[in-house]
Amino acid sequence: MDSFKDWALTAAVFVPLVGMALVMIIPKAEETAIKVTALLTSLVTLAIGIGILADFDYDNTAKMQFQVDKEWIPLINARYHLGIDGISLPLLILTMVIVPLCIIYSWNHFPEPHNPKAFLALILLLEVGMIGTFVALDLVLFFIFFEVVLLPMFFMIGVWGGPNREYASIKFFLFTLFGSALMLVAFLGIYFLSKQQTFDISTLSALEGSGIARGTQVLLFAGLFLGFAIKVPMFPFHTWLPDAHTEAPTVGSVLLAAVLLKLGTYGFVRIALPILPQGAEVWAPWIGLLSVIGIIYGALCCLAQRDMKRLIAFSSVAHMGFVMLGIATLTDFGINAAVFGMVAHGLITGMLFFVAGSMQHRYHTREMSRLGGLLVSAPKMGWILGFCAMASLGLPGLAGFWGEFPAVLSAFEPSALANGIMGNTESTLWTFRTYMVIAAIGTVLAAGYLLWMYQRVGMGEPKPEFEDAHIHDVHVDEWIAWTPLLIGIVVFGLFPNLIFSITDGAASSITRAFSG
Amino acid sequence: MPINYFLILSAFLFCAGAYGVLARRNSVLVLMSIELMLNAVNLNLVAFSTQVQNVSGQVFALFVITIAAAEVGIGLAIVLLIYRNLRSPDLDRVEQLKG
Amino acid sequence: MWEQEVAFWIIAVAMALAAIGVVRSDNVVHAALYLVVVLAGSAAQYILLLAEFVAWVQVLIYIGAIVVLFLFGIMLTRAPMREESGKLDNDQRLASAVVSLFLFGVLTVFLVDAFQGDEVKFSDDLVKLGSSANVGESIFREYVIPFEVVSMLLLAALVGAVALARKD
Amino acid sequence: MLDNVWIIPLIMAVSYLLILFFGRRLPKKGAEIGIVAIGASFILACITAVQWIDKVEGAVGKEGGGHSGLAALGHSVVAAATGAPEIEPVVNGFTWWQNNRVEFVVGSRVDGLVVMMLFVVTLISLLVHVYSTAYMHEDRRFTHYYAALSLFSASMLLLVISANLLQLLVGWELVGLCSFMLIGHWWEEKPNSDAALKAFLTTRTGDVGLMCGVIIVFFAANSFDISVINEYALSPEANHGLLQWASIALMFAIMGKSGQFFLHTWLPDAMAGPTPVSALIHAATMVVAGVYLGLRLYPVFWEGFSIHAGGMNMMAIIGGVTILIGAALAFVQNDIKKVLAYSTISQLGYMVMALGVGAWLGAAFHLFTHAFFKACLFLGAGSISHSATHHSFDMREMGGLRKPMPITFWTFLIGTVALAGIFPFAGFWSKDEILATADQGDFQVFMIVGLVGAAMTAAYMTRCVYLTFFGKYRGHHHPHESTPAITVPLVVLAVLSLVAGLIQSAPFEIKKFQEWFEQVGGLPEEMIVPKFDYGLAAISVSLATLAIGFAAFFFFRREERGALKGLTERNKLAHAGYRFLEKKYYLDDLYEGVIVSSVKGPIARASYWFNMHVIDGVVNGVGRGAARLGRWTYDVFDQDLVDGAVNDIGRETAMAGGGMTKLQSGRLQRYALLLLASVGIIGLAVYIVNIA
Repeated sequence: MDSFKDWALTAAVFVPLVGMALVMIIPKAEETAIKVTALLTSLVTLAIGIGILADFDYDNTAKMQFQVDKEWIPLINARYHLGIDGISLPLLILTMVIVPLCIIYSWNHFPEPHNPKAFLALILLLEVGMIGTFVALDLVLFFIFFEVVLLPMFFMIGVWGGPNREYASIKFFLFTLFGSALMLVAFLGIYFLSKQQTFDISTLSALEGSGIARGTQVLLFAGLFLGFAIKVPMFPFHTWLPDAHTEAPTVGSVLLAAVLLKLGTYGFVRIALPILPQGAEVWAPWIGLLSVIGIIYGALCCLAQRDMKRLIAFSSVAHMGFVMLGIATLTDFGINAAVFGMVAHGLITGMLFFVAGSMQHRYHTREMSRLGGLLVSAPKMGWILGFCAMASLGLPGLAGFWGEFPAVLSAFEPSALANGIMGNTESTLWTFRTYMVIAAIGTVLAAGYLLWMYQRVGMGEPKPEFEDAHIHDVHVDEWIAWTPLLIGIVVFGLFPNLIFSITDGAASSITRAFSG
Repeated sequence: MPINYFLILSAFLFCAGAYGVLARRNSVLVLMSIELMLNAVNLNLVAFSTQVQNVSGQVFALFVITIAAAEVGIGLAIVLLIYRNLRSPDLDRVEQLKG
Repeated sequence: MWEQEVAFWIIAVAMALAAIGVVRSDNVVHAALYLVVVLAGSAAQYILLLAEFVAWVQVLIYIGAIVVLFLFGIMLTRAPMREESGKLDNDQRLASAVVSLFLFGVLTVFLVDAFQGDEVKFSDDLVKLGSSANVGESIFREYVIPFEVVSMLLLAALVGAVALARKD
Repeated sequence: MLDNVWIIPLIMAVSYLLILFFGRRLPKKGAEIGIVAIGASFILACITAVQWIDKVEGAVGKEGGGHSGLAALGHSVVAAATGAPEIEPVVNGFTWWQNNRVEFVVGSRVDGLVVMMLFVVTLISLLVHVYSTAYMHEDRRFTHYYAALSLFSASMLLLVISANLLQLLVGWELVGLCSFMLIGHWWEEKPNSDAALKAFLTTRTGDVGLMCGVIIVFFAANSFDISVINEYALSPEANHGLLQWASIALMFAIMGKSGQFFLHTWLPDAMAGPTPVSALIHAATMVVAGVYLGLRLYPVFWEGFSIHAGGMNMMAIIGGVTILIGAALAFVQNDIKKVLAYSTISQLGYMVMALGVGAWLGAAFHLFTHAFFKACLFLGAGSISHSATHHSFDMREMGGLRKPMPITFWTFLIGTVALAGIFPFAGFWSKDEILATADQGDFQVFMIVGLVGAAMTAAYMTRCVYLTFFGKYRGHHHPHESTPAITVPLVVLAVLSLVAGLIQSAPFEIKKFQEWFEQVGGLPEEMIVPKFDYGLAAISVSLATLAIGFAAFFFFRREERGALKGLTERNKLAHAGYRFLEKKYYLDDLYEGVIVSSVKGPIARASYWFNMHVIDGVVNGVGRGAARLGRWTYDVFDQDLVDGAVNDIGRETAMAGGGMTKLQSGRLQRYALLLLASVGIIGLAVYIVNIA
């Protein structure tokens, strides 16, 4: 515990936990104290994050940094092993930024049934889980953090959600739990079958799956796949997502979209690909297939929506399809694109959910046919919505493009080993090129549904029922919560290298096994 | 003659029977579907018996036929009972297993 | 050999269609009659496979006894003879169809994979093999204990059926 | 300046931000920032052009008599590529981002084509900025309008100067965005936002092609850099198959952006935007981005479509079809902007066809001249609607505006004549360049298409001019001449339409356009530079004149006939006699039926019907179909099958809100279903594992 590097990650994980404990101690009546404590906690966490950002060695992004490696449960050889590299760093910082923004956003309007104490405690617990997942380097530890996330989200949807919240929360819970169960089985399989009986991700990655027969890898990968794909969510495991998003309170949707979905894709990149490379090779074309189906399918479902939040939720399915397509190519290029896509999607979709939530707060409906003329009644918010829609449809110069275009690009030339059971490099190539074209068509559909939404919500004259209603333009706390995200969208769009330079080294180390 | 002819035919009968078991509401029809499946098994047994030139398969086919008869007897008795109790032969309404 | 093949295919197609009839028919009695076709087809296949004795047993017991039993069952449960389309099926019809087709696919893949190239060779010895003498000898020598057990089972079933169906 | 050309788009980008954030507080609501910025850009563009021309002329001088000697040989000079010294484009860049193997550079490139485009874009943008101060006066969102104009100029200039395809793609998408914003400028009315949506989505459909094309080219040539790609395409080791795919994909992009046949339907709808925008974006600059792409990556198309082989290729065919379709459709429009829009489509077809027949220079030159006269026409139409018809563009409400609006009339007339390709106006020279190349390069079919198109153009423009400026005024307002902010740009453009063609006029021994602007570094060497063909020029001019005459005859006669017709009707009511007049009427009917029908009658109508119902129907239908497919997917597939399966299993669970134990439905058949399904899945998994 002498230098910052040694305690930074531990602190990042447990400061929110301490904050949560404090929030629990403060009496329920002291609302301001509770809010301030929660905000301070998240800001302290963010400060640690900035420290990490400053202290990170950008020349060695492939190396695990800030490592902590302590004995934890010797019986099963599980260790308390934390560390970050170029892939975890952007996601870690994203999490640390989003949480305080969510707290600020909810400052003045907590969803019914109010109770800020419980709400903020849950958000902080959620932060523990999210940060922990991104820094854990031990499968058991990873699993625990992965599951920690589940519970606060379940309560957040189930208690503060919309009218259909119980159904949505239980669906979310069961779905994810089902995936986690299979994931745990796969973890155990990896533990027992690998050369060294260990849960350590770094060690296992270095082994590159040697010692585990190809067929077994395929089965184990399937287990991991289910666990992560449900979280992503990939078609056809996505059905929990629209319900969860629609019913969740605004902040819940934002956290769900911005961070929780990334846990799945992060799992693929951090665990599934490096530890089970042969399994990944077999499954890659199928993952690619599901991704492009997801892209088109999500877009088509968007076109059918009447509910704004549900539309954005389905657009997540489509966008995460691009991310997964990048991962499925098993190239460093694709993985770079995927990580960028994750961050961009986190910023953009998070922002879209913020706006949708604010609109719901003002209009008390999310029915797009009843909305309209936002540009007239609240021009600033209308512009922000338009901006986010443009970012989301992948307009160059904004962040969304750099997640989308490189992913499509990478599909032109996937790793030669990503050949599934076809075993034929040529056919793999053409399979992925077909995916490329389909994904490119998906961008048109994306433009279609987003602009269509914008036309119905933003343009035109306000509907008669809201003509007299006083629609307040963007509040101060909304400005505070949104500005960082908006700036992020522009900055990352103009300077994609900010993220690419960090992820690049780490991505190539992950795809080392596939480059031969 | 490829033995697969018989085996695939039998597989088809089996799956048709399986469909019937899964999708039929009327219990008599479910029993019929079970007969279909048993019959598929018999076809397999006889086909293999001929292929390996061993009579055991045919003997077992006879046993299966016998047991099928017994099963139908009991089965129909149960159906009768269900009918008497519920005034309907529909299996949908039998859900006493629900925990 | 082509005669056998032709015969096989004719019978097989008839059986398959009748099997579909059993599980899709909207009329309970028709379903029972379709079942007769399937069973008779099986008997014919047994004859093709030179299992003469089994074939006749099939005709006698299955078609003669079991189907009659079914018809009694239908009568006794006073099931309506005809139902409007789909009434006889439950709500998981689509899922069932998917699962059955899937299962059929899987089975076919397995069978093709496992028995590709295995032939049934017909010879005069086979005719003797399936004769009643040979089968009877096998039952009462080698399989005499199972035979007895099955007899007991049949008896028990009989008693059980009576016990169940008694009206008190 | 050649090295620092990136400053030009940067000025406009800064201007955008300034207008957006501070425009509202300024006395002129932001217009002044925009005009100053675009003015500065224009000056810088001129400086760039001068420096570039200096450089070219200097190189020519150094080579000694190289060029002039050849020029002395007459008009049979082969391309500048062989004779004149090769002047390397000035390329600058810095790494934008990198990804293990590849670096993505952002940078600028200056060569002849870029200089030409810079000049055109900044000039027209400047004029439109000025024009808009009057035209958009008192508009609801005046400031936003100027901000969007600035953003558009910035992105268009970014597109023009980009040295690599990725940057071009960025600019390409951004101009699309601006087009969306400006078409939907009056988004309160649904038709406008519909048109904006349609434009964005249709061009974006084409962008799929651009995206795929850029990716294919990238993997073929291993670079995004335009010079590298062009060099690769012309080198012997080029992969013809890949280039072919790339060309087809990129052609799709061109079709989307430049309104080529079957993706053209967005362009007429785009007229919902303010008229200066139509002039700037949908006539002079953005829509030619597709043609610019063709010019930029010409070697790729050259190889991909095997243009050197002559005969037919996709590019020429699409261009040719577009010429005829656009021209035919222009006949039946009553909205003056729609006439001009279809005319734009037709002229863009010319440029694309020119590319397809190997007339690189012709395409570039036509792009150059077309920008002036089409902008002139659009702004003229805007002037009419602004000052005469109270924001209506219906030609049925115009007529007789010759007297009250002399400047508008004369400039419009000059634009029309230039468009019709009458000697010595700008359109004549560029059109002739294309036709001559098509003729001499084994593309005679397309030469004929071009001639027919020219005649049709002349005819429908005559109709347009007649309906607008001649006859009696049919509106209900008080037409008067527009303010100088509107007329000055018109005059400037009219002058340019008059003289711009002369910088490449073979009979006068002037070949400056070729000399200055064909220097783009690496065009195919086999490209033909046509000789000036007096015969062809004569044919095309006389055809155009004939068409004008015919149309004028028809329309002026109709006026007379209208009187007669009225008389006939009156007399029919009164006497039921006057057979002679009636007979004359039938003759007229016959005349109209036989001669005009070929262009104006059923054919034009049928093609219009085809356009509106079939092509546009397909385009709209695709949109609606996608929505319907979406609904179906969502309702039937997602909610019923996927979610239904999930819900079926979990329904009792979720609804009862209990624990996992309730998963037991108690129904045997449900258990059996799950059992069998699992058996199948496990069996399959085992099988796959065994063979894997």
